[in-house]
Amino acid sequence: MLRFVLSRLISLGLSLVVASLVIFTVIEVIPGDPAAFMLGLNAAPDTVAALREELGLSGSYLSRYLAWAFGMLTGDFGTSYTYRVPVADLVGARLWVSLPLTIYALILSTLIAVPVGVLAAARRGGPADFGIMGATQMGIAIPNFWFAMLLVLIFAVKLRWFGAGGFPGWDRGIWVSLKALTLPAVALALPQASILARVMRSSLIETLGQDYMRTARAKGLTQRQAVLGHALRNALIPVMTIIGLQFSFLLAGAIIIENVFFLPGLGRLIFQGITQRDLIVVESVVMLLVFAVILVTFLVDLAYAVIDPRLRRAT
Amino acid sequence: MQISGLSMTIHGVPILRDVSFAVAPGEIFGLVGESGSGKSMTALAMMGLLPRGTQVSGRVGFEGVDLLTQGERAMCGLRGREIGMIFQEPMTALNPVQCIGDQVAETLVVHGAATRAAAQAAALERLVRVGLPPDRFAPDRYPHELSGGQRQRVCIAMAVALRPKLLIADEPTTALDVTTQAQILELLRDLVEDEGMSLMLITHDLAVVADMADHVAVMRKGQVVEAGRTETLFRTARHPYTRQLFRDSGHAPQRAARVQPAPVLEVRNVVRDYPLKRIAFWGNRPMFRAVDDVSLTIRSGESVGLVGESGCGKSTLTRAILGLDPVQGGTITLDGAEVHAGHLAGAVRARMQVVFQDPYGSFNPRHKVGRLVAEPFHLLPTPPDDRRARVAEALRAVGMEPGDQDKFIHEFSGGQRQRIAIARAIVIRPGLVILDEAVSALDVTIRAQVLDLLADLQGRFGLSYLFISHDLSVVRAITDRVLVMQAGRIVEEGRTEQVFNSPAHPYTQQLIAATPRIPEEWLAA
Amino acid sequence: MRLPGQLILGAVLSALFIAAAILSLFWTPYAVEALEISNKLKPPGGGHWLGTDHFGRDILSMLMVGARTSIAVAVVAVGIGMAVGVPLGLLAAANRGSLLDEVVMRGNDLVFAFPSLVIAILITAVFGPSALNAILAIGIFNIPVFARVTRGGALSLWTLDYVLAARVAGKGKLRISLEHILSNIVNLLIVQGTIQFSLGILAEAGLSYVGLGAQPPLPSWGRMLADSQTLISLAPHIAIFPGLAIVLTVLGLNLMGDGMRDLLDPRLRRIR
Amino acid sequence: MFTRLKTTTAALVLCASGALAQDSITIGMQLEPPNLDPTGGAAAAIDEVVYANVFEGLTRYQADGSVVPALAESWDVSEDGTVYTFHLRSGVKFHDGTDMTAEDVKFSLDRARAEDSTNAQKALFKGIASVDVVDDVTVKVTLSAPNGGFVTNMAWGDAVIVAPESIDTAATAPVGTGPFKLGRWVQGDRIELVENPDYWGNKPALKSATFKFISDPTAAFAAMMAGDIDAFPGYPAPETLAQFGADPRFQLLIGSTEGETILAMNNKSEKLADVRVREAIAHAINRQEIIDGAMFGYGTPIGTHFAPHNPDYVDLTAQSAYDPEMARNLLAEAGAENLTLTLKLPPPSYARRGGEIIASQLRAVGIETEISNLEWAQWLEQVFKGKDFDLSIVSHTEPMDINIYARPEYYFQYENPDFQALMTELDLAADPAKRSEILAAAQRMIADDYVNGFLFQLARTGVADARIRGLWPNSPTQANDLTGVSWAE
Repeated sequence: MLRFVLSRLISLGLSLVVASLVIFTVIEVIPGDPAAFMLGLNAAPDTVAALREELGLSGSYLSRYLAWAFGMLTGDFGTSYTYRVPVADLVGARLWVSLPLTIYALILSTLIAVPVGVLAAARRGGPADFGIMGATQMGIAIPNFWFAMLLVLIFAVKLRWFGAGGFPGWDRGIWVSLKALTLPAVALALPQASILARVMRSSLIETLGQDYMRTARAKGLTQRQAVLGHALRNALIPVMTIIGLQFSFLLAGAIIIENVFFLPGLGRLIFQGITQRDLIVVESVVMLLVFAVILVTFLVDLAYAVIDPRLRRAT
Repeated sequence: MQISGLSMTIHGVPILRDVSFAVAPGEIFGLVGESGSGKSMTALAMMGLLPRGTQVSGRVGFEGVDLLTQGERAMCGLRGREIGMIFQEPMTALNPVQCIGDQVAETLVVHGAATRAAAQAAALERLVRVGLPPDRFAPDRYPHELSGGQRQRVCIAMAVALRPKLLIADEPTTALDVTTQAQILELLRDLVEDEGMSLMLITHDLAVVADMADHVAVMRKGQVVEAGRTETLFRTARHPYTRQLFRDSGHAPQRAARVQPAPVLEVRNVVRDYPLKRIAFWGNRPMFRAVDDVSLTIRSGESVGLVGESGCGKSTLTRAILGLDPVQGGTITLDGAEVHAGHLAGAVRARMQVVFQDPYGSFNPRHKVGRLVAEPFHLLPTPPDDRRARVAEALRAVGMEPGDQDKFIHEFSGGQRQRIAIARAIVIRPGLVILDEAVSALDVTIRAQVLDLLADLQGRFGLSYLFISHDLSVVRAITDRVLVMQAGRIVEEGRTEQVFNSPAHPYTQQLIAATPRIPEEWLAA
Repeated sequence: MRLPGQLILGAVLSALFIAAAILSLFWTPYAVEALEISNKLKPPGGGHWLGTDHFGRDILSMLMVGARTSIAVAVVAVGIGMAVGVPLGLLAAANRGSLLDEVVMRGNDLVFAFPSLVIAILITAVFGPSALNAILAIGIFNIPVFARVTRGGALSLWTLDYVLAARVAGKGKLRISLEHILSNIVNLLIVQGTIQFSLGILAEAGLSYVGLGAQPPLPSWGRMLADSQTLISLAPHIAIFPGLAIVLTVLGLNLMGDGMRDLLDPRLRRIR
Repeated sequence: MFTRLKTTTAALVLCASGALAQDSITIGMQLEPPNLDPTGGAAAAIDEVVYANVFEGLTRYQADGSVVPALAESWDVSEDGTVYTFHLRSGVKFHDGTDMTAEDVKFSLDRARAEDSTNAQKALFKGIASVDVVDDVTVKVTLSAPNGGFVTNMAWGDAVIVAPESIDTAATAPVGTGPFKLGRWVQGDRIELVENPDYWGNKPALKSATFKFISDPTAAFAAMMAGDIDAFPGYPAPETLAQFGADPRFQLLIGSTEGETILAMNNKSEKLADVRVREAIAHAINRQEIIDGAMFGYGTPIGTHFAPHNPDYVDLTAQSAYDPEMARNLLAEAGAENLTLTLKLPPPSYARRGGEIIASQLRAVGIETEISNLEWAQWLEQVFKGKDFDLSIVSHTEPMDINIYARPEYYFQYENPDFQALMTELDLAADPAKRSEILAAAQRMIADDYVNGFLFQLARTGVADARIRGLWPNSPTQANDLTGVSWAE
């Protein structure tokens, strides 16, 4: 197990190095001078030059890459061009929105998807299955920004049960904050739950066809006991992969939803960073997200070992 | 257990017709038949575990109750408690994520026979009974940590945990090696004796039935064609099908071997190592020696058998001979040319061809038979102009129609496919054909036909065969010489009759002893 | 039987969508470039079946031409994914465990690790927003999908005896990959292609929604939605119809993909 | 006496309860300021938060656009118009408790005009030759040449007085002299201002204010409707204003901005160098259609680069009236049929929507356009800096910025020595009548040269809770001055 973890950690490190190079290079070729952007239409050229110097934008590619990479290793993500505060502080603050939102959406989608998927698999071919599969197809087909808009229109503008968006901050109370995150979480969770329910269903159906299910039935277990006792745990293995993928997707992919609900999350930080050419924020946050994804994948692999004893030995 | 007039259709397709037989208390009842004869369906009907869309009529009497009329709840109470069942594939019959102790204990818990703690203790006792003592096989082990035979033991422990009155064993040893098979059968026999239960043994292997069963029923196409006491049935065999079955199971083709002294294939001190998965990221990868210093010679026109249990290195050796994998030591010479993996000249490669075990995986389903059979022409420097004619000739040689070239492979049965595979092997007239378990997946009657065909082709084309199999009876029937392989090494070599009649190496002796056989005198009649 | 029903519904919806796109090449009820400000936000009915948008353009015409945009983006994006991903997957599978395989797979993981929308935004930041760059962004993320599917399908095929037979017949890895592997994973690729196609339409809509997809005056469903967002309570039809177009098209393609998978898979299993 | 006391108490109670209920406001803004230092950043959003609220200059704008004394109580101008002596208010304290003195003024002005200054409006300080401290409350500013607009220049947000000791952290922790100080900044979400108890002037009615950043027009609409926001002065979705207007919960704040929205033309572009082509384009444009289609009716047509609410404005719209026939003739005359032009559009909806409309109008006279939508950064790079464009649409929001036409390197590349001479003359002129005359001439000159297509004056379209009083309807400078804002009973 330790060896498994170690070798995975090494490849994780390599991936991060490659990722950082890719990110830095892409950011490097983005046209648009941050200094010129910040100073606006009437700025004099010498002003722009002065600002470039101040921001540390002059210097060779390699030296700036190394400075950035080693800075990150020591937890120094640099200073935002536009906000003039440490990127780490910005990210830290945003993480408190994005992370809870992601977890909220993930819990929602899992809570919906697993029972629904199990029901569909158990009633395979029946009207319940048909209905659930139809609903999940719709769930996948609906663009989430569109769904989010409809939610706002109904629950915020018409019914006024929720705010239209924004985030008050955790210091204003947990319930208030959770309430503010509810509509975005629902909007994010719907397509995810649909995908997850489908995976749950097909995974369970496949498991139901396994020989050991027949064995369990031959032992005298009822269908229900066999499903809950034997099939579910095996069927959860592919479901976990999807949950892991969804975590990373939600963490980074909520940009549009964050825009619709004007939430100060990581996705919007990136989006804003790109439009304002606050490139140091962009590269650091993208790097962080990639790191998160790789880390989550790693954790999912470890979780596999917990669920599936076949992987526990030094694979 | 009394079955009478059992008929079954699945989605309107008839599967069983009027099946009747009885299993007496304390006896072993054999149900024999070729694949698709309805054996397993009969067993599942008895358990009430039929797939959806099944229509059943007739009666499955168990202690005076018709199981077909029982509700699901009642059947759940019966299954595992009164009737236990084990299946063919021990590799997949166990839940991979639950430890074996729990899986055995579950039988007890489900039926409310014991509390969880007591069930664990009882499970331990049952595991000991099936030969898995806790000091060597802790009950918190997982199925993947056990070998196939050990897993089948766990399955048996699960099935007999509550000492059912009847145990149904559906091909319990088909997936196992012959020595393991002997042990499992031994265990089943012991259980029947000790626990006083009945055993219904479903198998395609007549020898196993002859060895084990008190009574036998022979099934064919969903019907019982003949039933009776085992010895009587074997000796008298009234029904033509039964008779043919018996004849084919021990079939030895007529062979007119004309062995030339010149060697076709010479394998000298071949060593083949496999790198295992890296233990540590930085260390060297450990090696596994799959083939260890193996030498063998096949002369022109000769049939050489290579026997051994799974994992002994047979297939690895085959791949090395075919030039698919590199060897780490020794030489392989084919018709005087050395075989090197990777850059083997077509002309050399054209001298040998291969026939695989699985008639279903051997062909690209997208191509027509003509193209499939013609594939080895690739080895010739210039593809022949008369491709179609030569393919047709090869097809005719294996008893197929030349017109079959324009069909797709899924239009053929398993036996026909194996003929097509042989046609592909001989189409460029190789000197050596490697038959890698080539008849193992076939039913006995088909197998007999294919063996005849092989013998015939050998005579006509002067082929040499390397016949690789785990099935000793087949090897015995068709080879001149035999090599016994164990753990990567050849442990015994000699003329076939000699090795089989007076094996010298203990492993060979063990193998031969473990092979179930129909007593010769039974078939003499 | 449910399967054909699903397949038929999916095929009908998809066909409708493709037909609208093709028809738009020759005829639309109104010209999509023609603005008629005085005629803006007309509800459905009268001369305009689906009403007009905030510039007085005919929504039906815009949807028809928008279908063309969606198809073009999705087709090329899937094409890029296949053209690069499939050979990579075949190569990786043919050289299983080799350095190449390792590089391809790790590379795949790496691409997956990048947040796709962010990369799409970065790409458009580098090259400027346009339908072409949207295609590129979507296409890049299709590459690992196809590479993975191809490799997975190919690996299981490489263990089959007929591949061994082909090797015994002296065929090289490349030839075997083309002759035996590719033809047998076509089913998988078609199904995956359908799914990626519908995802491509969704992705294009998402990118256009944030202003990074097709540029005006070329109509695009995502941009129609984005343009109409603030008007949704004033003139719901201009937001509802493009939304429905996306939902129904994606639904149709997904149903078709699923239906095909159900149809093709059992046969695949039987053959194996 | 007794009754008087009673009423006072009642008034006090009333005030107190009113104050308890409504002494804070949440204001929506489309863009978040990147930092809070108006002297070091160009973004309009900075001023929209801090101008008059956190920072003050020597002078300041009022809602009607007039300039009045702020930190300078009064000033004297020397005969020749080159020496300004500012008399500062005494007893003014910065938020950090230090006194605001003449030293601080000298520091602020010197910092802004320094060589390495990053002040975005350095031109405002261009004419300053020296700044001298006379005493604690008196500063003497010497100009190298007379400048009639100098006092107005000092009212800009870029010319506010900052505390020298706070400069290093000015971007995130602004220290000014205004009635509000920074409470908290949740980056990406909101800025909270709280009352400055030591404010020198009249205390505003509000005790705190929150600026909330909502860039998406849809989200802005929803937030307004849902009551999350009390006022959205620069409301980004004019198409929904009608809905707010019909709802008694809201009031509309429609005014004018300093934003001249123009169809910028690259005068050095091969295709547009011919004035007849530019004239043709000007006649091809239907301003009203653009205002209706892109701004939903909000906006005033302009015929030159000048704000219509300015007393010196000359209405020249007739000179470039919508006349497609004439446009086609002019194009034919210039031999510019089958013209294809690039049209590069920045993000605001006036540009994106207006661009589509203009494209269609130009198509009607036979000019094809290739639209590309750019982010601001790309627009700055390609259009503003690179001058790689034919047409663009942008709103010039700085007040009194007609002088950009005197800069030949400016992105639309208008080079006319006569105009440059006019501007020099303007700088030197102190006499109001003379200035009016010069400005009128300048307006005519750029209209005659059809430098750009002059579209409309950007309207200030705001929405607010119906009970709010005192928000600026117009925006003479970019600001959300909260000093006069209160809630109605």
